[in-house]
Amino acid sequence: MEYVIEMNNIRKEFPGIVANDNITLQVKKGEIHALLGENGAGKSTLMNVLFGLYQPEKGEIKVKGQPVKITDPNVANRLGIGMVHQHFMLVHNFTVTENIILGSEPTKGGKINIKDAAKKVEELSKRYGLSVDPYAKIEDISVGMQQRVEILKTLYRGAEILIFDEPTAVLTPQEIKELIQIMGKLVAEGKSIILITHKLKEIMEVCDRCTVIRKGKGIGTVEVSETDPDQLAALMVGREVHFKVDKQEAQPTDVVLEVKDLVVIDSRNIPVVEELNLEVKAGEILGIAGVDGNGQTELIEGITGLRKIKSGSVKINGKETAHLSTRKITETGVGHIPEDRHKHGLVLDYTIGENMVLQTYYQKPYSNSGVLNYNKIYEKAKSLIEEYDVRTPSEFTPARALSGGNQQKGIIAREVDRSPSLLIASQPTRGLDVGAIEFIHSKLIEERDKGRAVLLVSFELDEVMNLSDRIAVIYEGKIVAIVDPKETTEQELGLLMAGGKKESVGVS
Amino acid sequence: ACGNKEEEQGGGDGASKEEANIKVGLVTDTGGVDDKSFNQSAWEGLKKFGEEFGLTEGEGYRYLQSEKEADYIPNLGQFADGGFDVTFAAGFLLEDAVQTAAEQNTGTNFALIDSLLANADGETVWLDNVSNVTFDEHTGSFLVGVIAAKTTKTKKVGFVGGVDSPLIKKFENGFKAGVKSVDPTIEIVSQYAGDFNKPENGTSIASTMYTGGADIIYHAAGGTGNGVFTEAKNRKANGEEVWVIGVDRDQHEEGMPENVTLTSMVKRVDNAVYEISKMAKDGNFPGGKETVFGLKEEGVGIAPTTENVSQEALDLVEDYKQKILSGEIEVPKTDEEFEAFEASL
Amino acid sequence: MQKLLKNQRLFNIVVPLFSIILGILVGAIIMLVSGYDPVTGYGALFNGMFGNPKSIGEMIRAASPLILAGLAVGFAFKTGLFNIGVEGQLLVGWLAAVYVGYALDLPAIIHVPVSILAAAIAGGIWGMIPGLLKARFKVHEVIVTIMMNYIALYSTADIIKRYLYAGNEKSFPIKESASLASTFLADMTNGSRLHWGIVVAVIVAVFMWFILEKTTTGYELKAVGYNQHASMYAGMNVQKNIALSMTISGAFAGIAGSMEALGTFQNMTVMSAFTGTGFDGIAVALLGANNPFGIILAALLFGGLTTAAPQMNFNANVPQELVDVIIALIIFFVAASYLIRYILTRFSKEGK
Amino acid sequence: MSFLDILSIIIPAALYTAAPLIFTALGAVFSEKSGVIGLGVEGLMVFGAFSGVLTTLLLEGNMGEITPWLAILIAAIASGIFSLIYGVAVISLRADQTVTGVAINMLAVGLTLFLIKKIFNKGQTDFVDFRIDKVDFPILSDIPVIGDIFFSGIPYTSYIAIAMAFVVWYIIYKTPFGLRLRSVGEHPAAADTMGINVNRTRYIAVILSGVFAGVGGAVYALSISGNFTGHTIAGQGFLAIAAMIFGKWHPVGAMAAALFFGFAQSLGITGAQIPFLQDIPSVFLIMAPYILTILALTGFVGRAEAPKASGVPYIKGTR
Ligand SMILES: Nc1ncnc2c1ncn2[C@@H]1O[C@H](COP(=O)(O)OP(=O)(O)OP(=O)(O)O)[C@@H](O)[C@H]1O
Ligand SMILES: Nc1ncnc2c1ncn2[C@@H]1O[C@H](COP(=O)(O)OP(=O)(O)OP(=O)(O)O)[C@@H](O)[C@H]1O
Ligand SMILES: [Mg+2]
Ligand SMILES: [Mg+2]
Repeated sequence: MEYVIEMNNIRKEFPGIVANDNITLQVKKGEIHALLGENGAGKSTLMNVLFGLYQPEKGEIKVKGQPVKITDPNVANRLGIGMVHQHFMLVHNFTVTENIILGSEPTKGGKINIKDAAKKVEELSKRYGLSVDPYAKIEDISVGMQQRVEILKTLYRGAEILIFDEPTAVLTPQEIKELIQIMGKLVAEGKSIILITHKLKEIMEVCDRCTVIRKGKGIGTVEVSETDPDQLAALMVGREVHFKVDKQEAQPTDVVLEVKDLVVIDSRNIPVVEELNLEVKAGEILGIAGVDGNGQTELIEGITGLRKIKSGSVKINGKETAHLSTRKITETGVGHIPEDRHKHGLVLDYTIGENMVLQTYYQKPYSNSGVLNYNKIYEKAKSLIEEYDVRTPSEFTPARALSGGNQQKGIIAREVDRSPSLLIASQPTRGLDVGAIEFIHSKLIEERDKGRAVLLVSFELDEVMNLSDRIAVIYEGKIVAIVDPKETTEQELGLLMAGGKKESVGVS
Repeated sequence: ACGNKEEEQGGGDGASKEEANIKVGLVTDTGGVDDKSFNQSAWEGLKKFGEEFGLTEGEGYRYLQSEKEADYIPNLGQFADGGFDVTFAAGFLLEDAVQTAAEQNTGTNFALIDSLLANADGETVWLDNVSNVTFDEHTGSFLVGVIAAKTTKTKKVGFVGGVDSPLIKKFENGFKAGVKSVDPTIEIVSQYAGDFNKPENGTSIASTMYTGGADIIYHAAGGTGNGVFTEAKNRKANGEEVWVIGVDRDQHEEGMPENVTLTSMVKRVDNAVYEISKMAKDGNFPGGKETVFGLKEEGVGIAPTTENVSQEALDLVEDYKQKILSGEIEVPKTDEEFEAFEASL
Repeated sequence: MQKLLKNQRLFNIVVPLFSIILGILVGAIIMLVSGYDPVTGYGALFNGMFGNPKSIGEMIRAASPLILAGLAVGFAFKTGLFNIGVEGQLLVGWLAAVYVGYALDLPAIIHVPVSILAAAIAGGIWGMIPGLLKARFKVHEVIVTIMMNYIALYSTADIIKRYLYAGNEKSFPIKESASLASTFLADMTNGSRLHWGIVVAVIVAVFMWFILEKTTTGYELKAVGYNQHASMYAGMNVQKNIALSMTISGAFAGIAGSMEALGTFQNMTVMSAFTGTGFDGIAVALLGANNPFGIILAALLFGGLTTAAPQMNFNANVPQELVDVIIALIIFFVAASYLIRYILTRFSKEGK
Repeated sequence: MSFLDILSIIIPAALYTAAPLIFTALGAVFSEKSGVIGLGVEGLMVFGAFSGVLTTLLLEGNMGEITPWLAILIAAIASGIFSLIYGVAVISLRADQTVTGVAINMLAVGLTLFLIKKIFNKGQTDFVDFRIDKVDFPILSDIPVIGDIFFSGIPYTSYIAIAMAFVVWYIIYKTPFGLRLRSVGEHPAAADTMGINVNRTRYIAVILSGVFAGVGGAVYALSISGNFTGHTIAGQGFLAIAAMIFGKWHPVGAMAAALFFGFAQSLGITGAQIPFLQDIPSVFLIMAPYILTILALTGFVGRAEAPKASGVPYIKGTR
């Protein structure tokens, strides 16, 4: 059998670390090939080698049987390799077309021929069912759309082999479904796809074969049809993983968070949370399910004081907090694991220790009449790092140097440790590997069992279904239904999230 | 300590010299000795003195350019420490520095050009080792004012000053008095650029004045005045008949090739430096007093290049010169004096 | 990791030292190429810096405002802001100190601090304006501070002319009681103009270190500089912190002005061009790695180089602009520390 | 003076003083659009003014009237080469751009003065004999009213500067090079994955900024100051940066802002002789351009966004 791509015995080092250690990856024509591994296992590195962004120290690459040297992305493009990066490589203030033609612009008399290019983009987009507006600006379109632009970029250059690096981490269930259809069309045309994902379900659903790497080393390649998620997870982590969260029945008591007729407007002055009502009780996890962009972000920002509230009331433990400052709200007993850990959760240039007191630095014992007590701060940090198993060289390491999963653990340690009566967790496991997810899930349940009210926002239906004691479905800024996870199905939820009303479901 | 050092060094140098046994120095302001104006003139005087009396440059006579205000005192001190007998300080900006340096180095003489010393209350003070050299800029300006009045066709002339200060006011009021003495109906516009180093402001001001009908501009504005020349040359190249009156040195060159320099009010800083140096050499250093260089001492006057000035005007200048020398006309320096002068016409 | 941390510290010292050496080397090459003798030139320069007590006194005197200007730039840098307006803040501080030093009648023990305080307030206000505009309207602080420099230049000149004019383009002098000048220090250094300002500068340096490294205010200021969103999330008042940072930075710059007012000059000249101290402050802050104590050392070096430059010209006839070139080169090499890192790692690798 | 008279003084003066600012601001636009902060343009202007004057002094004896034009070209090349020092530091050596900019400014002043002293043995050059003169534009200056205001007593360089703003706009927004330039300034990693050589693009941009700022400096020296001293370029580069930011990093916007500065400045100077402005203390007129700029930025211009990657050296593989 001839492989379209053969990466044999690839070794790639970074200062102090071997990111790829003798990894072999062979991709057949027309297949969807999964690449699986924990955070930091070396998946992106391997793909960057294939795409010419990094040069391997050792190993050979063959494309359609021919040995090649991929010295830069231009070479990769010429060989028909295209890559959709984990972190999008799009110029935010360019149009879709401009992003696609960048680097190989059609010209007429020295001037870019935008019209022709846009036409071509439109044709391509139609052919694969991508429906992208060639003249839209990137910053104005949704994340899902942006990803389609990334795909179009590779297709525009005639890619035969497409690399998708964690494409589904940022997508809504609906978008994921569409992406899978698109991948189907691409493969049907004879293209090959390498797919990186942490979601085993997706691998089972769409992939033909799967190569697993662990800590930079290749573990092996399996036929997806001959394996199951448990086996894959074990291969990847090197031990058994529990998917189903063990949890007792919730014992909800008093109402901790009460949101009444809340209206929040976004930066363009459009109401994105409209007359929203919500209650979370102590000892329960309320999951909010919804498609991205239905007001989840603004709801959380409104509750936590990061965004001005137009009208309505927010009560925490019976105390009105609607127009208080973020600090005052935090002090009433709110812990907040923010949606974007880099943007809100951490000061990346501070040490992990300094980040541990981001919410409490001004309080005793961390400071006394305005003077910081670093001994106490690092003492605390050290104990949190141990307790929450944050993998870091020391408490003096800059937060920037930690992997995403460990950064997230640090945030959770900080927020949970303050014993807030309300814990808000927004996308707490986005982009993390199964091991880290497992840990975070168990922590959330533990908090619930200690009698905290937990408000969970997630685009992962699995996560919401598994963790929540009640699920509130948000649609266009309103809670359209509250359902019991034990009595609902993904189909039903998906329908509600898409705005479909269901009479049998009561709105409280 | 200073005295000793001076003797040692002075003695050592004296042995190798045959002609004059003297060392003279010059501290410029931030302009430098080729500023086409004041500092340059002072340096020319010093060079003339040095060459005439067989001093070597760098040893017997030399200068130090100041980069910034804080350099004045160390630079003056540098010469004192180096055993120089007289150190010239070019310009009133060095007044405080000279006072401090002179008090610190009582064994050395300093000559401050263009200014007297004052104490905290603004009263004049005299130091025995400081000679104060001033010029009658107002009388020289009066004479170029006469030429301007005889030359203008539009009956309107302009004055551009660098910064609004008593010194520059002497130029302005002398000039205005000269113009008005010849023809009281001539209109005079004045403007200060606020800066000696902004040629583009000079250009803009001159442009405004010429467009407003003036055909002669007298500038006392250093580098800013170069902008006045630029504007005049541009206009002359386009066929307008406009003139500039230069200042401090004969600025004929600056007006070329369009030849826009009508005349210049020369201030012979070089003569003054030369004279004071000579007096010092002869043991008559005029310390502790003001030495004024006026028309009589040929300290001020009109430039030697007179090709653009009519004979009639030159004759009239000579008339007025005599009247000033004889005391018949007292040329105003300040705004008040000018007002009184104008009223008396 | 502990070793790496140590290495990092070491690097922070090695890089400036190496840069100074490289700067001096390139300066020597320039001298050679243009026909001067580097040995004589540097000899005269060195002599001008350390040759006698007076030159050392002058070096420290020149360093005092430079330290403060460097602290002003460094403080803003540390909190994520670029204060290019130190020059203007220094000018208004200078004027304020002269005014208070001239107009009030107080015993020296009060008069000096009050005059310095006035300078700090004036500079602080001048820094606060761009800070507020940035916080409130998101206006780029670089452009506003550049504009504020010019406004300071012209308005201080005008105010002196109007209200404080003593003739000959200068203001009235300050009263004896407000003066930082000291006959003791002057005598000790053979008649240099060394004054007590250096003590003020060192106190301010310690103050900056304390604020930034030891207080919750510093924690907030730096957090806001690094990540405004996270600061907001942590309940900090981002707008207040931006304005506060610029105010403190401006106050430092204002105090730099008071060094000139109460120390070196005892009055203020009607200025038509910038003093340059504010811009030199950027260089000083950089060479000192924005660290208060590094800034003191860097300012001493630059202060020494600039005061010795005329001496080099006088005694070795090398144009004093060479010193500006050397300073620029040193900054250049510090900024391009990657080069030094590269060279050093190469060396250490081959050494192994 | 009639209102039209006033206009025919102020507008030509504005065009005259704005030309160097426009050139330099355009240079800064190139640099910043590629993600390299343009703070060094002050020094590049100094170098341009220096080389322009030096060339003119050396060649004018033989070449006559065209010397200043030739000198501008040579200044462009010289500053382009000088800017490579900046380029190497900030692109290849990943130096802090702000600080290197400051260093370049100091280096340019020190080096040029050092050279002047070395070459002429004095602290400043002589005046050039042949300048870029103010001229009445043929034919157009004869149009009534408009001719006096817009086409009389203005050097050709002012028109060239304005035309150049549109050329630069075309290059940056309509050509492949421009698209690549902007992508490198906004998201260098994205550009890299599209096969664009980020560092090479930035080098080109920095050299272009040197070329334009060099022209700006030379135009200033050869049309306004006429010689070169340590004070010839004193802050014009910073004003050009201000114009660029004011113009929201857009070439035509930068040009408009530079013209606005020129206008405010000439209003400040001419104001002293305009009847209804005469009573305002001149210091307010002199400060007007700076105050107006701050007000404009605060009030009605709206927020400008710098290119996203501005100031960040590009190192492959980081994000
Ligand atoms: N540019 C780089 N410089 C240094 N080390 C790097 C670099 N990029 C990656 N690494 C290291 O290489 C290892 C592999 O990283 P890589 O990004 O390939 O992981 P990954 O498998 O894609 O992880 P994730 O699932 O989080 O995306 C990491 O441990 C990291 O420390
Ligand atoms: N340029 C780099 N230099 C050093 N380490 C790097 C670099 N880039 C990435 N890393 C390291 O690679 C590891 C994994 O990186 P990565 O950011 O992919 O993790 P992640 O868990 O996927 O986080 P994210 O949520 O940001 O995707 C981390 O240890 C990170 O510190
Ligand atoms: Mg990855
Ligand atoms: Mg990741």
